[in-house]
Amino acid sequence: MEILLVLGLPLLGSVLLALFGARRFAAELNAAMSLATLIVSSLLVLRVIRHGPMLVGHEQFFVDSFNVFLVGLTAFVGFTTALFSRPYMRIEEHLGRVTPGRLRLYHSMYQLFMGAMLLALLTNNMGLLWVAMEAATLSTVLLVSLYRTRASLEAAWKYFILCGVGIAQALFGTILLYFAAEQTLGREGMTALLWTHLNAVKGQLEPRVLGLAFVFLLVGYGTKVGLAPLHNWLPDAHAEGPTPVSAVLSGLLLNVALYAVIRCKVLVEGSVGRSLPGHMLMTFGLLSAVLGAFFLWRQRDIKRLFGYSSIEHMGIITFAFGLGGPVANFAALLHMTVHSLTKSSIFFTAGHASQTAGTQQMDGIRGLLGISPTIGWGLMLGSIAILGMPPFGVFASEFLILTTAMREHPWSTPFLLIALGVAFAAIFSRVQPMVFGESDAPPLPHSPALLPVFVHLAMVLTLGLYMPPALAEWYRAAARLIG
Amino acid sequence: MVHDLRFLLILVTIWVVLGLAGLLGLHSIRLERLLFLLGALVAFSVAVLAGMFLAAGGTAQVLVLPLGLPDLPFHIRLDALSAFFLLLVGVAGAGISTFAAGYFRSGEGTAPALLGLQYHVFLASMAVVILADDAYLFMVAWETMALSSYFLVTSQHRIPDIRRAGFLYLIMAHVGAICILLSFGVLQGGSWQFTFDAMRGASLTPFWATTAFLLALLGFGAKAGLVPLHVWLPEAHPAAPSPVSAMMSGLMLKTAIYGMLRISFDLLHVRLWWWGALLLALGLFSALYGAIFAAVQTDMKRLLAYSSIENIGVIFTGIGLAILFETSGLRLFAALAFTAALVHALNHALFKSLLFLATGSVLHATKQRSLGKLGGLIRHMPWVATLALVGTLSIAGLPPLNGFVSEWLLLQSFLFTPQLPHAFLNMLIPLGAAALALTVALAAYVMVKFYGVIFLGQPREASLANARDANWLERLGLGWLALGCIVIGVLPQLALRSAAAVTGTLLGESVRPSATVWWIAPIASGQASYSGLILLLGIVGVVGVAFVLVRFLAHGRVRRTATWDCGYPWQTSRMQDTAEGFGQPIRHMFGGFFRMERDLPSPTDRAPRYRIHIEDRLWRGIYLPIARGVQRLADAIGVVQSGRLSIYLLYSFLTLIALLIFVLL
Amino acid sequence: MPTSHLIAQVLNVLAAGLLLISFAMLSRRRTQRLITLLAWQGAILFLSTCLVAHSSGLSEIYYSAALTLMLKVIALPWILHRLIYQLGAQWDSEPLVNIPATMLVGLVLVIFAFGLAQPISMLATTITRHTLGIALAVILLAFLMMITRRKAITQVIGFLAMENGLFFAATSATYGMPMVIELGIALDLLVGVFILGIFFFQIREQFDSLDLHHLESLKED
Amino acid sequence: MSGITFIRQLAEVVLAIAIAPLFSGWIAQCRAWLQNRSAPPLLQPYRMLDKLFHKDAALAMDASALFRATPYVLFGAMALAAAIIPSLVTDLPLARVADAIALIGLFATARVFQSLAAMDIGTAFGTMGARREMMVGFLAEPALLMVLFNAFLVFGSTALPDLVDGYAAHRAAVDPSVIFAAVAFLMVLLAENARLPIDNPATHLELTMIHEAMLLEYSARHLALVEWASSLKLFNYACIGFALFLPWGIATHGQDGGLPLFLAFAALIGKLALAGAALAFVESLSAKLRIFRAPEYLAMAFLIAVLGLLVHLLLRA
Repeated sequence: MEILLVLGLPLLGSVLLALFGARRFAAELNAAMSLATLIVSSLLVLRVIRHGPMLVGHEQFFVDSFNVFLVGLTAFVGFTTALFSRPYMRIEEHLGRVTPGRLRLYHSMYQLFMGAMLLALLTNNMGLLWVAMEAATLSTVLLVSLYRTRASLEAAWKYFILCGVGIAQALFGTILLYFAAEQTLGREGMTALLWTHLNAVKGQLEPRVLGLAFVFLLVGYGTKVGLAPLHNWLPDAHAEGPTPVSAVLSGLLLNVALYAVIRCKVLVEGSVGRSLPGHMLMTFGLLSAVLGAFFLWRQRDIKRLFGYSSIEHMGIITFAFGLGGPVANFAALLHMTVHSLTKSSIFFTAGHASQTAGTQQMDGIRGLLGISPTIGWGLMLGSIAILGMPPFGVFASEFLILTTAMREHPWSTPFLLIALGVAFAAIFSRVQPMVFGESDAPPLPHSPALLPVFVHLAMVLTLGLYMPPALAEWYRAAARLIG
Repeated sequence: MVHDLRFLLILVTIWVVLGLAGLLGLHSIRLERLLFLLGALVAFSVAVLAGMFLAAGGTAQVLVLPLGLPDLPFHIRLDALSAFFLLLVGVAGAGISTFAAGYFRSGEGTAPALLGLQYHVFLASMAVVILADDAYLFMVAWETMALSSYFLVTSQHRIPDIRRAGFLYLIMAHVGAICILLSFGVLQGGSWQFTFDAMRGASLTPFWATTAFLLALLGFGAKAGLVPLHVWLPEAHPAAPSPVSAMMSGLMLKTAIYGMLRISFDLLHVRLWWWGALLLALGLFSALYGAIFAAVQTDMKRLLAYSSIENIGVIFTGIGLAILFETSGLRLFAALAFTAALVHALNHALFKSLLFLATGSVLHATKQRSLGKLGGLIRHMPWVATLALVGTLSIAGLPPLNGFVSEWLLLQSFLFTPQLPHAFLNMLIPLGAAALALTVALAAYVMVKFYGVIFLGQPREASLANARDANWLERLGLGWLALGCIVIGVLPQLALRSAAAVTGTLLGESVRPSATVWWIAPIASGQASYSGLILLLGIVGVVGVAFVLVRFLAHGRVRRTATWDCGYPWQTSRMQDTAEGFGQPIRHMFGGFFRMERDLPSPTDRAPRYRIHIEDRLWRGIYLPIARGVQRLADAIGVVQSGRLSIYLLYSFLTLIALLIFVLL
Repeated sequence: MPTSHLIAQVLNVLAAGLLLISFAMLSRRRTQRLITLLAWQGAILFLSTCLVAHSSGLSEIYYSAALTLMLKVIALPWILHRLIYQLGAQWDSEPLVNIPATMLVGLVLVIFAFGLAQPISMLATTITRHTLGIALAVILLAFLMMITRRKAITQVIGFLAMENGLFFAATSATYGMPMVIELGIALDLLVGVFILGIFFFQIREQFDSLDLHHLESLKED
Repeated sequence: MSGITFIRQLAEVVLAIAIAPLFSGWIAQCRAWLQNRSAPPLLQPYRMLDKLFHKDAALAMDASALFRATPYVLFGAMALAAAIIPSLVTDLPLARVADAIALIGLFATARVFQSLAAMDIGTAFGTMGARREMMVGFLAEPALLMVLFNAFLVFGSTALPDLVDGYAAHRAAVDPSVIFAAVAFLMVLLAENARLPIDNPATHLELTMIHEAMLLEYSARHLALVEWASSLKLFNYACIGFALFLPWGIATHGQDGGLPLFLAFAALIGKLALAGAALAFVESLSAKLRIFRAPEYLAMAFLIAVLGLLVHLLLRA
């Protein structure tokens, strides 16, 4: 029941907004629909916590503690982003960067995107998962190109082609998976694509096929995760799209893509053993972390900067999943959570910052504390959090990841050390002058809504100092599932 | 009986609460004053508790808080070592907070409420660092400490140099923190327990132990300002408001010492003798380096910052000796060196904070930081001058004040190094003692320069004439610290007894605190001994007698006349010897250390000007190359993002092929 | 049984044709010609799907065959033709660098694909198992084509060719995916092409050309 | 402490204070003889002190309290040092107050006070003198420490009474390293007491002087105290030297009673006479060094001391 609502509400919302998206109350409607989704999905979460995993709709939908926590996270960030986008898009409209018609597209696509992601999370069918991912891609392509500027078109085009090709690889991987499953499960009632069934028989699946399948799936979904060297679409898309979209892209979409990869990893591990997928993930992770850090060093555009930082963090998370084991998986899940909370809040503040300064070029943004302390402190605290300074939660996960790596794969720690150090120097040396110093920019036409920012940061802070036992238990369960 | 620990926790929380309470009145300076005073009170009670705990013998107390990571709740532990450092923090903190209550004015950079918040969080985090008993809580407190102090340093963030200093400070702190983290990662040794207890239990091979030790050395050395990791220190300390400089230099550096001791003497069981040699060498080098650079500074706060590097070096020398002795089984001497290090840490906390605070008062009174524009303040600020004199004499290592005690102890422990069973080493280390002596004497040189140029002589600027003395709160703070210097100097037994509890628990051996109440004889009564008390009484007595006799036999008539001008009546106060002049012999003798650029006026100049700029060779030698390297690498990597879609597709294609081949093989 | 054997033979022939067309696509310069080739690919897919349906006797494969016919043979090529007419791009062609080299690379890819597919297709029970390698080859060739092309439309064509390869793989290796999935895939494909259509116009009005070298401003410099 | 020891202590201090100027006078006389000048009378220093004590003190306008207190501090420090150093007898109640290292510290205190006082008025010469004095100080200290290190290695203590008793215990054993140490100590003594070749006590040539430059502003009783203190300092150094290298005759533990005391007194006078003559001789032979040659001179002293140390370690091993 909840599941139906969770999936239905966003679709309904997108339809409604496709009709009334241009109206005055569209933004509020958007927020309201997201709120509804949030409520329903939290009901779902509660239910799963109480009764454990559930399998519904002819086994087409499957909820366990791994994806339900992502569902909750997605719905929550979706809601806060909707809250943020209300004043933000107003200001954009006021600045004449978007027309009401575009706003209609924006709102409806926003809901569609949320729907697609939730579907990708909830479905039990690997094929459906693929379809949902593709749908998410398509909807975000339109969102990225919202401004219809040369740059945004270029970004959208690259995004489309790269992710399209990637997703095609994923499809081939899925086909191979199906092919392998057929050998054992047969094709009665097309159960051969259901993750639960595959998971049940993963021991008997043909390792050679699954090895190949994993390669294609990894390249495919990895493109959407933004793993180097498949990451090239990510900074452009983050920089050129409207800020709320950047927020959900790096806050949610990357997580969902990574979720897909991990689901596949679980299956593959069952048949080919740990080392192959583990090493692939670790290599990708380290490469992304280091490359991302060095890219950070040379950024001038604020949103691009944080786009690359997303690459770096996705790398760290992937690395952690590659390490495997209860501690590392726990850390990775925690890092997914805090990263999406922190990063989205950073994008909120970054968006308002560039609006106040009238440019996304960081040289043009100065003295935010002087203009609006909330924006200034938001950006400062957010960056500090994302850089893994305690007592923020990002540190908690990095603590676990680093210490685990130090014992299990000491060779990898120098790379992580370099990545973290360079990233710190790069981001902080850019953020400090933006927040501090003098400025003479005028205040914004509409008052920015920074409540979400501080809510997110407060949550991250809490996670760094105290984790509710329920949440911890939940993470542990998820970590166990991933194995 | 755990309530010492409970009390301490409560006190720490009170600090945080005080900080938050300030937010009630964002700009009311009155409220902040009150809060700072309360903070001082809390610090004082922390000191008292810690002292009582040490006096009681220091049996460890443990507590687990329902916070932190799910599998890793916050553990806290109070044992002799942590109690000693808490004592340090409390005593010095009380003075600094009192001073701060009188110091901060509104309208200087950050709003007073935020300052108060950051200040008290800084204090609390230091206390937690010392109390922490698991890696996670330790790291959290450690980084919180760095962060809050960073914000305090950049409280006047409109000045670009201050921003630069803050950035340098934070990056060094963060990289250091990562090293410490990795060190913990080694220490937990496969048992996925991050509590210090588990680490004490873990058994490490010498290789891993060395890795842990070196990582810790990197991390804590960066925080303590050990050469060559010191570059942030002379930038950040002057940039901060004076009470903050005092806290950073007096207290924060000591937390690094604490961490070093905790890891190398408590958590690690394996210890190799060459660790000690390494620390010894690094420490002596830092000490000499700091002293030499301090001697040529012209900014009073930079001078003090470099002198901090020197003192940290002295402390590390002590630790190194302790490790050397301990690994050779000479426990008593190890205890002696250890004690010297601890006591010197305590002393440095006292006199360095005192001096930084004094510079704060001077800064407020004159708006001048450059030694070239000060002078003669003893006439306008008698209070500050007198109390600063105490600090100056202490830091110069002169009896009967406290600085001498620790240096004496350290030299005493050096005397036993020939008993070390390492050929060459036991012949080399005496030279180390010589280097130490040189450093100590250099410190005296530096401090004479410091005090003489600021407080003595003629005022070098007309504006100095209307400098006002510190207000009563500031005097109180300064006085408290000065009192501390005198008490420890005169009754070193107190410090020794506290340290004895520490060495007793960590080394199983400790120096004899005192033969009698009169004097200390750490190794054996009848051996080398020292009594600050009698020295003080003696000098005072003789001076008194001499004074009375002179007055009695001769007379006390005084005629005030003009200064003798050597027959050149046009002397002005600008013709006094300057700070640069005072540093000149050092520049001449240790020229190799510096990177100097100076333009000397030619005799024919109409308006001759003399400018000298002195730089740290290590900065250009180590740090700039690193930065350039990263930049180059980043540029090289940037090429990857070429902007051409087909290239990107090619990447994906090649990745795919590569992975497929990888799978095939 | 002989008929199935015969069918297998025919299927292999069709597969070979598919491969041939892919190579042809690699070397064609004219956009229009490419679209035609795409349509041919679709046609071959349709035929092969019908054959598979017939031999396996699974009715739903007929549906997917019909889907193929509608989508890949009729709809998409038609849309593309309309597009290039409206964009006035029907006559334009693009210079290709060093076709022989491309061909050679393609050849290597084919060998690689076969080598990769060899052990797997042994496992397959379907009569079409040998064609899996060819499907993979088609996919990789389409990938190669996308890399070598410099125009938006031709890249899209490459993309669609890749879809074809995928579809072929699905049918040949596994008698096709479950219906739901195929519908979803087809839908996504259609929507994607529509979006692309919109894009073409926008790109054209922004850059008044569909050359990709206009779309190279976002980079690290 | 019992009465007799207390009296003994007091006697020693008084004696030191009394004969310190005589010692400097004696050195001056010897120098005069060696340079064929007509020597000043032996009691000249006392006459000068007396004269100074009865003059009116002329203070610069803005001399601070520090400036006025310093002469007393100097005098006090030196007198206390004299009380600690066993010049006649070893078991003094105050002897345990400070070992040799602490004594160096005490001298350092005096030096710092003197330099600060010199900077107080703010004349160019005062500061220059202070700077040079401190410089000589930090150069001399390592050498001096090495000397004491050596003594410690030989006798296992840095407390002067122990050293003397140690000699008394096995007086035959004269370690070769001691000779090196003695030379180094002599060089340091010359430097620390503003004698040639580092400083010339007899000159007032402004650009070369160190010690005198710091006293320029002092007059009358202040000057008297400072001069007295410096002669006490010289005396103390001499006594340290005796305790370290020629402790013969000093009454060790248990040897109380009249005769040993008298012998010790006689020995002291004799040693002082010889030492004064020797000092004068050395000074007359040596020429004043440029100020920046001072490091080389003291480095030499340091080197010699270290050589002594190494020799000892080698022979012991």
